Amino acid sequence: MIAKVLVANRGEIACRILRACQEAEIETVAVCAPNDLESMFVEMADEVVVLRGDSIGETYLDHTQIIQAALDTGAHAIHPGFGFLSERADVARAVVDAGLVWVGPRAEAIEQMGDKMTARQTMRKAGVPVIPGEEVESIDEDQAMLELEEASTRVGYPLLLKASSGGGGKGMRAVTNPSEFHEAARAARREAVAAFGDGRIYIERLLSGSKHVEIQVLADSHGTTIHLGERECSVQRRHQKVFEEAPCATLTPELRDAMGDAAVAAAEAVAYEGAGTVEFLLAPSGEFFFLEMNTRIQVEHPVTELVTGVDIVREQLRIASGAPMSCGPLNLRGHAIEVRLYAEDAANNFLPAIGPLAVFQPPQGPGIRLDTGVREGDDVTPNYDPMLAKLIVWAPSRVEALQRMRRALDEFVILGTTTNIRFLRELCDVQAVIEGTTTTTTIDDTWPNGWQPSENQSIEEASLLMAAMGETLGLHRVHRTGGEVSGSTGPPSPFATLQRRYP
Amino acid sequence: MIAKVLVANRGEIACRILRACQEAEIETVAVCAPNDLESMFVEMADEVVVLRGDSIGETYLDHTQIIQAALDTGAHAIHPGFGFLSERADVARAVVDAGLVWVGPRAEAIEQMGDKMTARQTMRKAGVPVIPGEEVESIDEDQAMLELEEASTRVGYPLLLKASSGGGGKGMRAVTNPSEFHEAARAARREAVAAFGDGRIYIERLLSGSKHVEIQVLADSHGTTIHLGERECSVQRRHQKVFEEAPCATLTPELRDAMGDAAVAAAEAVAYEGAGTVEFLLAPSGEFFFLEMNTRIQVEHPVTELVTGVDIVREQLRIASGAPMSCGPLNLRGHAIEVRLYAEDAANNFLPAIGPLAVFQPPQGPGIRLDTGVREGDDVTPNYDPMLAKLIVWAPSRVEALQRMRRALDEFVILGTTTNIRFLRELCDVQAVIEGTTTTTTIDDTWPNGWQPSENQSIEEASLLMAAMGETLGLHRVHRTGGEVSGSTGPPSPFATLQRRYP
Amino acid sequence: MQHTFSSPDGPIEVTLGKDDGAFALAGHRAILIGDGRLRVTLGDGRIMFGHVAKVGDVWWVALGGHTYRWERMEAGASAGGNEGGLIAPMPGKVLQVLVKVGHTVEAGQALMVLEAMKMEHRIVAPSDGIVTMIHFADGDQVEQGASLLEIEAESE
Amino acid sequence: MQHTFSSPDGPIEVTLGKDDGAFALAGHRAILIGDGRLRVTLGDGRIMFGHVAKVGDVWWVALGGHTYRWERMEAGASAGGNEGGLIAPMPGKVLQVLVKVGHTVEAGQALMVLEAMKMEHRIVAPSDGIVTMIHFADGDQVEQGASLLEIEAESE
Repeated sequence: MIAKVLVANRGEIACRILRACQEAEIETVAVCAPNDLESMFVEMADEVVVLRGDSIGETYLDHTQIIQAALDTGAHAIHPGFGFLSERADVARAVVDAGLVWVGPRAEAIEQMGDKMTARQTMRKAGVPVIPGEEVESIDEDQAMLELEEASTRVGYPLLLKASSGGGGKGMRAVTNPSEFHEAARAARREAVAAFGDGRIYIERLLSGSKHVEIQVLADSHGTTIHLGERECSVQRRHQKVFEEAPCATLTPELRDAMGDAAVAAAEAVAYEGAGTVEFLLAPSGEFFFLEMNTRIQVEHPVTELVTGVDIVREQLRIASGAPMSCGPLNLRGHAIEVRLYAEDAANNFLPAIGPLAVFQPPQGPGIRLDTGVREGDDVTPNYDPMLAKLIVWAPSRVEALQRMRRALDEFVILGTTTNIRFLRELCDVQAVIEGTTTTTTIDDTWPNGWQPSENQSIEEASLLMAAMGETLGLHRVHRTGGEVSGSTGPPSPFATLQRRYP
Repeated sequence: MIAKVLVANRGEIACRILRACQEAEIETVAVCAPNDLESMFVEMADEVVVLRGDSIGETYLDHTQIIQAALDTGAHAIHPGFGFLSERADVARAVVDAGLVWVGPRAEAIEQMGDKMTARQTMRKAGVPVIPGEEVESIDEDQAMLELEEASTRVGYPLLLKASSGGGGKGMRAVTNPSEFHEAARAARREAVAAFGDGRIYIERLLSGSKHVEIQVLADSHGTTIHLGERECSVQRRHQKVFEEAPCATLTPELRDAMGDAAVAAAEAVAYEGAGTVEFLLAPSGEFFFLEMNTRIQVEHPVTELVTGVDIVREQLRIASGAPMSCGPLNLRGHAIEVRLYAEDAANNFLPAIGPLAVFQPPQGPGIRLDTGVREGDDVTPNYDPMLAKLIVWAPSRVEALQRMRRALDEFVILGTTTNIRFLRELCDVQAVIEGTTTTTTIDDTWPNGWQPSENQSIEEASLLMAAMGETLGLHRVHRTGGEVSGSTGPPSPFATLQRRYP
Repeated sequence: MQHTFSSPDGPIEVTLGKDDGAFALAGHRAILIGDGRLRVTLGDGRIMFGHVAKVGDVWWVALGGHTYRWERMEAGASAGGNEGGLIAPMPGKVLQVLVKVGHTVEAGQALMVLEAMKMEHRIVAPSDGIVTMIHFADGDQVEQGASLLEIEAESE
Repeated sequence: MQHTFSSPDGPIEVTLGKDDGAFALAGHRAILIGDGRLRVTLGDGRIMFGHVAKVGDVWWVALGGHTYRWERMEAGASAGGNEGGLIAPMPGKVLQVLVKVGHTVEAGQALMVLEAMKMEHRIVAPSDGIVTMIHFADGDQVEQGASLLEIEAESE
């Protein structure tokens, strides 16, 4: 039995896990960096250990200090959340070696999935499709070209030529037609040799117009491995997901079964235990290919929770304690959408923003869930990730979920820090989002020159009226500050008394 | 098509309906009494009509004024919410006569269910069980006694003797054993004659230890009538529900089918259209009896929405516009609990309380829904119902839902007005609530001498420390007030200009 | 830093101490961390976070799922002249006066029925005693805070 | 009741009017209804509710799903000396300076790469011009608000 859990994370995911523990009647320990002492997640824990150190490396990434904190406070288990230590096999091993439970898969499973080439091979063996690709190592020009042409027919078109030791686009060539292959391959090799002194070329199928579709899996120590359906997370900016939904609008039940089976096979191939996510690229052809497996809870897990009715974090705790999972058969219902609210200036190249949350008023009402680690009065600092909150909606249908998301974003008021709320709101009106035909390039395709908010002259004028009224009426809404501990009415008495005078 | 709806209500249910309209892309009109102009629901509507008058009778109950407001603003339909005009057949008829749509059942259905004796007869005819009972009208003492004894054997024991023209408990006698019947009946008749000059006695089966179980029904104009399962609302104080859940913890699927079929039969018997609730008493024997039908949306509808995945208010709008309902087959999932937060002093005979909501911080996170019509800074006044909010949780199982409700209530902070939060929190620890064996007398049985909060000396002492610190540090948290419109920097210019100076 | 708060049992005098930067009382410690938010370390070591807000003369405190209401009294003031007086808790109408002057009443006995917010509320005797004054009759409107009737404790 | 706010296009002077108890501007009217909450009647008759909050010299305004940021300027002040200056939007580290003094740049061209919050951010030219000053080099730490480099518009 796990009676006490240390949460080795911060912000909204720490709050999420702490609430799950509280509901499960498990005691909690939070760890925090000195600059996080006033953060919301700290208030939710039964105990707090303040980590020594200034940087993230010295605090949230210092597993030695964190394991010691767990031992000192008598915690039985460590939940790593996501990011930070969550995919560190060495840490998972150190936790277990210290006699504690790691709320996550075994270190070996993390390792097998963490190395991308190993993972690719493991998946191939398990019969899970990977993106077709081959490396050609020959140095001799003619020999290399021969091998490249042979490989290209096996990989299929369109394809991508990449310098094996490359990066930054150098040596990369997209080829859509076999007739262009020869010239493109020669050019790619030339560039690769010039840039890296290494002519090795990797040929990979080019999957343009693909969707990012991932399958949530759960596996317990009693031999049960299930999947909880898919999430679509195609809408990305610089590989950063911003809009996630479940189910995928275009997935057929047959394809869901096939991808679900593949994900379960992937998990079973590494004897997975706990919650994990198998990410796939879903090509327009309906073919899907393994990308990677995330061996932890994921940011976008709430959309799966809302459509399946499974409390994934609670199941993680159950599985870690050795109990069987409590989920019944997959029962998908309705549609869920999550957007990630960032403190960032979407109109200015999505530059992170900082400032006080002078007003932070989330929307309310049916079908809305907010996972956040901040509250009105907090300061957004540059110390950590600028994600303020995840706003998640559920509705009986996709159309209604999108309508609800629009309503929720319109209700959300944040003042004092620039956020991407308006960007998210206008994203809900993009044709591909409305139709469910989003791909990994939807944001770039929609706003090739960067996003700018739609203009509304009346509302802008009225906002000037409001600002001027604020100034005229002196509506200096107090930006709340912590205040000083020192008293203002003379030095306090050293004798503290509580005296009840009853008549 | 309904493109614009007037919401003839206030508070949280007005907010609920206005949000549903907004999501459905329907324009909205709110009506409000002058003292409600700053209430939250007013802010949610596209247009507001301020009703003339001071009392509720002159404003929210003045259907002539409200229908005129709908005509003046070009609204196509009126949604009455619950309470106020919602079960007034004459108003439903007047709305339709004015060429508007009434979002609710036809006036005839309201009438047939509104008169309790008519409803009882209609239900009997439809084969829906009603509480067994008979009236004995004979004046002659011996004849009456004979008929009473005969009736008693048909009604069954335990039974209740009531003066037909009585009230306030006069002439009422509970009889558990046939041997006691004769004397009790004579006494009841004596009291009835003495008190009301009318010796008619009504014999009804006494259903002690019963649960209040109600079935949500939906019927559209295309001939489809379905039920959405049950809600249990046994936990009541003075016939006021405070804790509602779905499903009922002790209902078998067979009984659910039987009660659901009875509820659908009840609705079909009056050619019902829209959302309605058929209330039953469920006796410990497993027998159930029709109590009444509420011909409107109900306060506790969210628990059904959470377990069935149906947006009942959205379906009301669909049905009113003549469209078929959009729900598929009944798919019950997990467990939902609602508690009603009142501004009241639970420790002092549940006396309503008033005051400012100096702090109003609802809980957040997974599985929580808050339906409210107030926000921080609002004043709770004695003008309207003291219900502040409905807090609703959903979780995969009943045990987890109760755990989540405890967590949510612990997170909820309201300062400035006395509320029943602590009472609700301690209610979650009552054995009958934990076991799901609540009945309509659970609150009285648990706290026969009234509820008092559990004491906790440490926390009480610490609260004195905190109050004293507040005083010492001058933490005069501003109770926000509306402020005056008058400017502070001299008389304003009559010329309003907006001038942009570009360099 | 001495403050007096009223309680149903009489005034409570509080003298705050200071302990390593925190305020202290009866073994508990607290520091201010935000707008009306405090971190409290109870005498048994448990850490809790609570809220305070002042409305009029009353400090409202939320801590550990409990809410307290502490009315500040001027230091040294008596508990006030309300002993035995029964105060209207909210504006409303007197529906029924159930006792007469001179009646002996028991603690918990209903004295008056008020109607407010469309509900009936019973005003009950806080202790055994004799009714000495009744300030309102059936049908009267009462303001919040009005003294409704007075009870004198029987000689002890 | 004249106020000046800065905007990317230059200062905006606002003179409030008063209309039947409400403040008015450009056909729109507004009244204060709560703590930083205002009821706005747009020129076309639509009613909206919005929020304002002041942080430093900036008025933040939320209305109709849009958020605006209006920095208050002393009345009559010029737009400030920042024309052509590029300001660090947040504390961070200069990863790479992509231009040199004397370079001709086009609007939108990347000038510098900053690292902040574990992400890279490009500082781009707001207009065509010539780089006249560069205040930091690769690897330098910069404070929020620091002037990074300066661009002079080409003669028009």
